[in-house]
Amino acid sequence: MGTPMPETAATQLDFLESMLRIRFFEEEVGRLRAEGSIVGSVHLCNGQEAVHAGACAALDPSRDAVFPTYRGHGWTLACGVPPYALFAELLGRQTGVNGGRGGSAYLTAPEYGMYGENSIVGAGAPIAAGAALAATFDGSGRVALAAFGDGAMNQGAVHEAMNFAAVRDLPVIFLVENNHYSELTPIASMVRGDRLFARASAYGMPGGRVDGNDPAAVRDAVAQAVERARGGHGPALIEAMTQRIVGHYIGDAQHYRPPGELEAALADEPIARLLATLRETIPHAELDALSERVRAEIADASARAQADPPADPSTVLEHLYA
Amino acid sequence: MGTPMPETAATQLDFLESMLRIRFFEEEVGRLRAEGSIVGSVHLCNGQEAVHAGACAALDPSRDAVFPTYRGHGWTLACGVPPYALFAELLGRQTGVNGGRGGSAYLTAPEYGMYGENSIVGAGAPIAAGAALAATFDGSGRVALAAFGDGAMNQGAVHEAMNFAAVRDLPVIFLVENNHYSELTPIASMVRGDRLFARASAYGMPGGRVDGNDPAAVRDAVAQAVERARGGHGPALIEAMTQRIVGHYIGDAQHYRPPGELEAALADEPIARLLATLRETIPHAELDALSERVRAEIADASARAQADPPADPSTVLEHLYA
Amino acid sequence: MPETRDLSYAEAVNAALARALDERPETLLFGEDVALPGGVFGVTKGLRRRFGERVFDTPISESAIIGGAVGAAMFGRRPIVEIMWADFFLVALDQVVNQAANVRYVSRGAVTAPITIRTQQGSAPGACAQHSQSLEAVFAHVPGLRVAMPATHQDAYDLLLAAVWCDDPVIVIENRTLYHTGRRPVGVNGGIQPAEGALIRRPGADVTLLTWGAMLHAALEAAELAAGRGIDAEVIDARWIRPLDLDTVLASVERTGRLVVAHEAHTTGGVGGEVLAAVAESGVRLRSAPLRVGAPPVRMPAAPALARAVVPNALTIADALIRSAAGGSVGAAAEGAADVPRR
Amino acid sequence: MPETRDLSYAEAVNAALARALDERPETLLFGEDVALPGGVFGVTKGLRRRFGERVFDTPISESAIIGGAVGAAMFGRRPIVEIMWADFFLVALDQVVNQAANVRYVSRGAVTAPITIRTQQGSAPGACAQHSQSLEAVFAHVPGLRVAMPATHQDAYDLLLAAVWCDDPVIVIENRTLYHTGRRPVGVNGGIQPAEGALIRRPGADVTLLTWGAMLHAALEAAELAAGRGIDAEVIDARWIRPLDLDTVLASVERTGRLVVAHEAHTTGGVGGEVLAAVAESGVRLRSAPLRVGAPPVRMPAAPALARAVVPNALTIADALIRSAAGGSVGAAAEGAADVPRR
Ligand SMILES: Cc1ncc(C[n+]2csc(CCOP(=O)(O)OP(=O)(O)O)c2C)c(N)n1
Ligand SMILES: Cc1ncc(C[n+]2csc(CCOP(=O)(O)OP(=O)(O)O)c2C)c(N)n1
Ligand SMILES: [Mg+2]
Ligand SMILES: [Mg+2]
Repeated sequence: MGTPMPETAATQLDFLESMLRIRFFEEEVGRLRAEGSIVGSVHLCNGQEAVHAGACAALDPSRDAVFPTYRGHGWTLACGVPPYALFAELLGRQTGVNGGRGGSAYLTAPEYGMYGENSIVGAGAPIAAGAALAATFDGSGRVALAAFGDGAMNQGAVHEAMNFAAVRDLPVIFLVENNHYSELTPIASMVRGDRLFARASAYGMPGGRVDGNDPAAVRDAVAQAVERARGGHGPALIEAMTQRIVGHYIGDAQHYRPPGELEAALADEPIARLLATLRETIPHAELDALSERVRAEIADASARAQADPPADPSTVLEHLYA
Repeated sequence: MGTPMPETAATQLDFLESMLRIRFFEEEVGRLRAEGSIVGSVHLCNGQEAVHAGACAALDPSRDAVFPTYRGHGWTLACGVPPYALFAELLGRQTGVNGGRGGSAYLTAPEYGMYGENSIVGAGAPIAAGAALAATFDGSGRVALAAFGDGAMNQGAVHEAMNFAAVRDLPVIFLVENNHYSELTPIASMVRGDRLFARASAYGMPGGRVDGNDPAAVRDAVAQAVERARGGHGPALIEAMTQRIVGHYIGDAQHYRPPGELEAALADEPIARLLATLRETIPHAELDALSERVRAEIADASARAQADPPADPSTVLEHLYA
Repeated sequence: MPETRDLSYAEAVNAALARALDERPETLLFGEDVALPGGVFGVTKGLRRRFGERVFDTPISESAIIGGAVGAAMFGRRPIVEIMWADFFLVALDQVVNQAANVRYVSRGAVTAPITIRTQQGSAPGACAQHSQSLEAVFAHVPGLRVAMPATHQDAYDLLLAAVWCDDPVIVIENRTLYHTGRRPVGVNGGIQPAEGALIRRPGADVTLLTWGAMLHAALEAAELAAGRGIDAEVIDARWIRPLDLDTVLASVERTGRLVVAHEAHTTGGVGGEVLAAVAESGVRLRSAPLRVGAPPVRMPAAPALARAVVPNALTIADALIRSAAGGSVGAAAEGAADVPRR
Repeated sequence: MPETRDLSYAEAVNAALARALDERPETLLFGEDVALPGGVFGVTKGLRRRFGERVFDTPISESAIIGGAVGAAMFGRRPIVEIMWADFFLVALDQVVNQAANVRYVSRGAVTAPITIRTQQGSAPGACAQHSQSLEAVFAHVPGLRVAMPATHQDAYDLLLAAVWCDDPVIVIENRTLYHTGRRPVGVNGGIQPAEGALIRRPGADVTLLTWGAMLHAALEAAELAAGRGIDAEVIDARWIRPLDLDTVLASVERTGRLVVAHEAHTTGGVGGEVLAAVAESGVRLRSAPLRVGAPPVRMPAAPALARAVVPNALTIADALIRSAAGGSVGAAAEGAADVPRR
């Protein structure tokens, strides 16, 4: 992939801001879930923010389409959805991006290029291939990005989507967020050979691995795949290595993680890592101010969303059919 | 795979007999279907007999289990099912291996290690993996063999079965009969890169290609995989290259085959090829006698089956539940 | 310009596809063997040649086919895909139920999935248990889907076009035993119908006989057989299984006071149950117990002698009509109900 | 030795699994996260430690899980597998319907597939449309399958063991909202029950209220509410959806003359329809039109305020009981039928 250019401070600060927005959002969600304001199963993405911030920096929000999973708050924010509308959705408010119909695990925000979380493991991959298929007819130049976990690589639909995309040269990127676990089970025990990206060759498409805790590295890998795809050269598989530094769902005690693993992950998590770099060149006060600004933005968004009325049951039967 | 030992004449005659039995059987089925004695969709395996004869020669009929597809008459005969019982099944007779319940495309003969055709593309692969799973608990040393076509490689269930088998070291062999077509569509247009066996590496299992028109080569490849599997070293993927020299189903006019292809296939089909070799060393009269004996066996089996009574509708509701 | 052409059922489907591809540039047609080979039943013949890359063959990957259609539809395409046999839906039902059916509802109409999935189903002599099922009840239970079952040459044309024009995900269930049953006059190029509505195929005064799909032809035959016994059956073709046109059924039952529902699917849990339930709920007073005619609890056997014993036909339907007409007021034990072992 | 233990619903399932693994060496237990982690709901905790390699985790590959179970069962194992949510069956329904259900029938008993598939389903606050469906009607339409829906702690134990001991493929549909609702006395180590049979949970004279699964608790509450209005409802817990114990239902309806069926699944095409149909076919004379209570045609919304508006509860069931009791003889229009938009 060549030697990466040194990043400008502005870019790095953009990454930092984007990742902080996600992190603070997730922390607030954790709080709201703990106090019972948000209910149901919630999957936070803490530790994986560099994937979302990096990948979205390589996409064109005016035409590209992202298809994440239930662990999709980070993707949703990185696509540009206002935290307020996302909080409102998670809180089941009428003002949520889907008026409360989607919830944490199945929301969609097409105006922002976020074409839907998916709570069925792997199911977004064929749909993203379909979005790419449309692009081969509509002249939009759209690239679709399907994001899913390491565990999803063992789901039949993902296999079918990859072969289908490869054989039709569809402009779609399959991005595996390898956080080493599928729910409570290590991916290493569910595959023989853990180089998931190497499966790309089975489909005759390029595959590669990238440091998923480095937003610039993710951006570059995705940008390269986007260029290929937009040029009509078909799909690619990118495996972004990362760690979630929280449970699979809120409440998961993570007993299955070996001692020391979480500590190591925390030492290498993308925000701490980027902050450490930036502190070498940028005044700490500036970084602190950025952080405070984002924190305040999130607090304000949460407060506003909480003040909104619950979803209106009188509308519940609408929009089932055209 | 080392240099193969020269085959003894006896072995080669066994292969010839086994392949002729299948060929004559299929020809008779074609006749019965044309005259309307057999009804429905029938998938003949003419041209692919070396795969069945070769593979079954490497299996232990007392404990191994074969899971073929709707194109399964060859496998059924190679497993040792009497042609009479198979004809009766295809003819919908009470005396058929399944009393007419299975028919041409979904019959089963467990007493012969033939654990069922499958008319859902790829669906036999997970079931074969399950048979192998049982072997890891029951001390039988059983190996399961799932046979399916080139097109089945793009079905999600096959992907899941291969990964499942690989990660659990299951004694199962995935045998692709690559006859270059999936129904009426060339496999070459449905995958990027047509080395299907190379997909094995995605699952961390060995994969290889073999001349599917050479029964000894198929036997050796399967024997090697059987040895590995029985030794607890897990599954393997074998791609046997062959051609069907008939339509996908009876009545398929094969307009989709490029000019010359069928002629080339006929020149290389396994029986013609083996006969040419054997004619160099074995008296023609002996070969002719063998051929006539098998032909008579088939004619007799067909006649007997046709004379049997149709399946008895008074039993039709039985055996749905225990 | 509306005109009439002599077409087989398969040709009527082909004509509808050609019209859709012609009039709506956003349509796509894909599936296994549908393009270059023209379909395993010859239904899509010539469309690839005529419409080029918008018609293409796919790998044997039903999840990719349906999921690909859903994704393409979200971006303005109008995919028409084929699942070769209804039985094969079962490897990819997620993409229909958990995906296509949800798109519009969850987004409140911001994204939609106007896909048409053509399939065919049912029993035919020699077909095995994995190629014989009638699965409309599975789809009919899913809010967000529409389900059509064209029984006639004309409906093979009309219902398919209604499906393609409709902005909802629609499953059109054809029947392979009808594809090549000879040519009939089919009105083409007329207006596009709404994606709903039953039709009375034979007016009658004594018993309402509701049916759909290929079973319509057995039902019409049964009505003639019953007529020979002085029973005048009204035969209604549901045409759309979801939404089910209960108004037409209820209006008929109100007139006849008797109801028989016949379908090829298994009786237990079949759509016939939905109809009997809706009629019971409506409070319409029946003069005899309603009856269902469907397949008993078996897997479909391949041998014709066996399949014949379990697939409903004109005789079993006529028998139900006769029993229905002979039955006393509700309250008398209906003999029919005991015929089929229930599991 | 029969004994009584204080167990939660989840612990009752766990106890049944432990007994099966203990008494039947041919049992296997596998699925996603069931072994080392002890299950995402903690239901299978401790079983891996106790039974070793017979309990193992699988990749996220539902077709491999169910297909693997079918194959292993054909060779004498007795696999108990988990599909974490009923919604996830839809990626692998082929292995249930086209495979497991056919094995015994086609081979005339020469091969069998005695598998037990545990799953759980239903709506819970915040759960999305892909994690909320009640799909029993899909399974209930498939000859060759048995389907259990344990509603009580005791049945969580008993029905699961009946399933494992049964030589047919059985789907046991639990409910995650019941798993951790406190401990109750559960009789363990008693005899294994047959895999069928409803139970009258509350005898009553005025209306028969049939229900199953978690909805039983709302139904019992509804019966109390109705009792306050002088209506004495008989609450029947179906327990087994296939085979459905119609004898018990018919005997009750003959006594009460009124029928309400309540389930969480969508009304249209749901199992309630089957029940109303079977009762109508039976010719039992009803004193008012039968009623169904189920979910209206929507996808399940995540927001609690929305979900509450569409999931049946004690109040909507009580309302149906009151309407049923108030209804005149059949023939009077039943108001209830108009409540739910029909598609
Ligand atoms: C088809 C299907 N099977 C199982 C599940 C339950 N499930 C939800 S998340 C998950 C683990 C997914 O792991 P991975 O793909 O690595 O993604 P991660 O959660 O780590 O982001 C499972 C098994 C599901 N939602 N869909
Ligand atoms: C899941 C599924 N999809 C589609 C079909 C229809 N179908 C039957 S055979 C076949 C082609 C299979 O090709 P291949 O795997 O190469 O096997 P071959 O017929 O060449 O032996 C197809 C598409 C099916 N039976 N099952
Ligand atoms: Mg993961
Ligand atoms: Mg092939």
